[in-house]
Amino acid sequence: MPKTLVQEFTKGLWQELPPFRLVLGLCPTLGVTTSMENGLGMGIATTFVLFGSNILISMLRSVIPSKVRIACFIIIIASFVTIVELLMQAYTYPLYLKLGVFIPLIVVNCILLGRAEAFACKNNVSSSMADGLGIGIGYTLALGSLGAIRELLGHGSVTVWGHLSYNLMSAFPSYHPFTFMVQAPGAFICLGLMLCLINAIGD
Amino acid sequence: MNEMVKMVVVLTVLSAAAGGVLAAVNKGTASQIKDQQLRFVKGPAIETILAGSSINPIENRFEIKEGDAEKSIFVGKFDGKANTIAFEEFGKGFGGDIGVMVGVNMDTDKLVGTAVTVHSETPGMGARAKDDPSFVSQFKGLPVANPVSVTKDGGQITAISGATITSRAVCAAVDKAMQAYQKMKPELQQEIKKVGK
Amino acid sequence: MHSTLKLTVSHAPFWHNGSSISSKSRNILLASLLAVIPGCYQYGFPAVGVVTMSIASAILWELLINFISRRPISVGDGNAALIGMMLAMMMPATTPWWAVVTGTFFAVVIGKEIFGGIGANPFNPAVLAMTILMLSWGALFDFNAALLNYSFDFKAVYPLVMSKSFGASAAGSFSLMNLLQGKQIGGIGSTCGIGLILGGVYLMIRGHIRWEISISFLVGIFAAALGFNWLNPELYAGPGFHLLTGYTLIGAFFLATEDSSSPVNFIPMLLYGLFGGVLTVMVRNIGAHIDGVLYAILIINLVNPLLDKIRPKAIGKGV
Amino acid sequence: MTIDVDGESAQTVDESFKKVCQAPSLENARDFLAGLPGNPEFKVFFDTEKPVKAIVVLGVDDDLLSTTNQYFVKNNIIAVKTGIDLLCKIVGISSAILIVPQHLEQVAKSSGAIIKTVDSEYPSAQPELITRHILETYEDGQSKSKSGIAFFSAEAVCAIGAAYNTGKLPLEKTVTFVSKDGKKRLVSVPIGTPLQDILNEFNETLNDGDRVIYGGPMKGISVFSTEYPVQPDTDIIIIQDKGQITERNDTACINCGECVRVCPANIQINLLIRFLEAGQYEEAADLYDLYSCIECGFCSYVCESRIPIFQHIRLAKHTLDSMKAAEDTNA
Repeated sequence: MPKTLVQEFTKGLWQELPPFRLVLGLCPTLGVTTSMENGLGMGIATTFVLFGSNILISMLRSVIPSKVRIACFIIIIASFVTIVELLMQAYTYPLYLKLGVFIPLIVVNCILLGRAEAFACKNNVSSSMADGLGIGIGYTLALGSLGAIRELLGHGSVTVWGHLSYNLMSAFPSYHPFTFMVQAPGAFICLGLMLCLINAIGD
Repeated sequence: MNEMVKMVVVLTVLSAAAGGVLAAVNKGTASQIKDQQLRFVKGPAIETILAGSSINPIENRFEIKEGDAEKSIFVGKFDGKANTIAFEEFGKGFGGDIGVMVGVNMDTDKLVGTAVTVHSETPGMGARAKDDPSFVSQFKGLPVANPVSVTKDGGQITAISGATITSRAVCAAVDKAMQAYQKMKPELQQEIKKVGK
Repeated sequence: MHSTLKLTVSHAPFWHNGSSISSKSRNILLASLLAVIPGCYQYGFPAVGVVTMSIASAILWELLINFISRRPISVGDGNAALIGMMLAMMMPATTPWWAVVTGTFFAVVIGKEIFGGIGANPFNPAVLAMTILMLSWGALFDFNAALLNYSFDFKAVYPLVMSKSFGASAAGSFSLMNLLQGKQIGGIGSTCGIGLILGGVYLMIRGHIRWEISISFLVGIFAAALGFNWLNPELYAGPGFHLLTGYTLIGAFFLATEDSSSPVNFIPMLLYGLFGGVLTVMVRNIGAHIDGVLYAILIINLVNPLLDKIRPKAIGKGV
Repeated sequence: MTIDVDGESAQTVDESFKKVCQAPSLENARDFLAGLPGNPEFKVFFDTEKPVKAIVVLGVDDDLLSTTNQYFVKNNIIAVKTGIDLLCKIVGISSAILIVPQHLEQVAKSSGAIIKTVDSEYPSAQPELITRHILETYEDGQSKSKSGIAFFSAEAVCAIGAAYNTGKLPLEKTVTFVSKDGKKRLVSVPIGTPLQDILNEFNETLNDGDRVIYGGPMKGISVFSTEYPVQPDTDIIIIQDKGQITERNDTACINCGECVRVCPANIQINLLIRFLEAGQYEEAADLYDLYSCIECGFCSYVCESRIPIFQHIRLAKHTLDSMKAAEDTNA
């Protein structure tokens, strides 16, 4: 049953929410979500790459020979990642410094290759576009929320691009920041608990 | 056979196209990236050294060839006179190169300040060179003619406790900067006039 | 008459030696009291508060997770209470209530129940929780700062901090007799050497903890401390000091011996304890942390499955 | 003590058997003697793949409380000797090995068989352990019937001897009866006697929830009715009061390791049980030595979590065997 464009878009927001439902792309999910800002930045960068690569791969799907399709996907994805990296260096340098090695690592993010292989090379341009955008936004939201939870518990406050901050200490003055949450093992535990919660909610 | 040819052609074209696009993007963003790097990596150091400058030192910079390397010179303007410059030198630290931004007043030939830009020293030990201003502030006001060194080597700089290697590296970087400054001085005076206008 | 008689039908064997999880938990709790009661006497009412809070919250967390995961209520086996007790034994008496509750959450929920409940935890839950707490709120668990408001008739400095900062001479200023009697500051149930040793010996005799692990852990600490001391007697304190300070004794008798995260065969048990003891002294002497027991136990917990590969061949298998 | 149930001699004379007594052979032993007290097995002699190399007579008992075989060695060594000689003759093996506990070594010497002693502690009298530790010929983790050794209990040997010498098939089974108060009595009852008759004899009354065990406390089976008859291999009958029964449950293994330390077969039961509980029997057999188990029941006896490990193992073996049988018929 063919899905509508809206369905292709919205499936990435819940049914196929990348880190929680597909359990893909966990390396950056664990690595960069020390703050909400980092999570969102990484998510947006991935969304851009996913959106671009999905469109291009979908456009070229009749041209690409199936034997070398992975190589072609990698070339396309890597190009977009490099573009994002350069753009981030040029316009959001502090974020680029924080995300560091995880930006070039978008190339090996399973979500990108996964979507290319499972979706873009089999569907037309418009639905690939909707798919890439939906999955990307879902990924951004997931990373953002994970980052927000970890930052809130670990620092006691959430800061996004210098403002729009919420301070837990203002509501609970005696709150002591739970620094474990912004450390690496905290990422695993937080992600695990969120997975647990999302599975409990179900479809 | 046909498929083989197709594979080769597609891959080649795709790679070439990707290369072309990337080259274009790279070219388009190069100056902006350089700008950003200077602002965010060296910016804080320059700002502490040239605090109170009436012009933006990063925008008002020029390049000078010193030996093989090209140096970026940042210019600060105080009391209407563009007489202070800052540039970066490197010293060998415990965990690799330490970048030190050195500011010199060209009228008095004295250091106006130093600040560490990049380093990979041990947190809590050598990293204090950057975090703790009391160490770098010792350089302020020293004349460029005299070489600097830590007290252990008979100099005038008190080393950071527990981080002699880092302290020596910073001193070496400042020393290098002083020598380079003396060598470059005529050229600098030429260039700085343009900025002063 | 015959037709209405209902006999019990079950499977072999029809005898049992009478051991059970709850009796084991009860015995370990009883043995731990030997160390906790002197601690409570020393630190007064706040210590009693921390212990009761810790045990109660551990039981409540387990009840809650039983309820959420729709599994049979398992607090009856006493394991949750035991975890709460172990955690409280390591904490200073001034630990605030929320830190205790967070600690028991990490011990019972993250440390044990998430892996499938009793017997499935790869790490000792109490050690895991304590490590997380110490990583997060170092200031609360810095014994010197935490116990500042107490006045004792002995030197109120955490011995391991002294040896770390000022070397063996500072460690020598503590008399081993005082350390053994619990005249040192530290966790509620981890300072009274006599109590811990008596409790440990009782448990070893009753077979509730494995003597192989406890003894080899202590031997490991002794040997490693002796080695360091021999290398540089001015910098590194002697074996007696290491055996009686920090979490050494509670670690050897109560923490490293936790069933689920320790090996079961003879040689692996010895290696496990030995490795833990040596690691402890290495962390204390050349590592960045003040006490190495918790990290050492977590690491040996990790190594445990590997160690359990060393095992006798089953009969009929190969030569 | 003898329980005479029918009021007349239970020993029947079988005419056709009387005829073959003149020429005892393996074939007629198989045909006539399978149901003798002590349950002698003659099938092993007809396995062409694994020729029988030795006959082992067990003068020991493989479960706790049971004393049947020791009783025969101690009190009737002549009958044992007669039986062994006869058995050796029909099988064509020069001499048998008699396994006895240490305290019966002197008595056993008069039997003329090769004497080997075992520890009197449980479970060293298990046939598998005897093959491994005493005879040192254990092979490939196979069960006893495939190892080329024929096992007979002392009681069975006596019965075989008696059968050929008298021409009558003996039916008296020697059983240790353990009442609720723990009193042990050695009785001789005809095979097939229902439990109720024995109970009546000893004035033992059963209530709801009590347990009757045929076989020893470690390896027996519990029965559901007082009509259950005495079997050829019922060495012991135990009556347990409701209050003596330890509860079993299905809490998870807590990895205390008691089972591993008592296991005579060196099986890593703490690992094995995790697979058995999950029903992964093939992995258990391939990786965790399921078939090394000699079924002594010690692991369940010491289990702190009170897991029915022994039952899990029996179930696993049974399931695997029936799967294999199904495959064989399909193939």
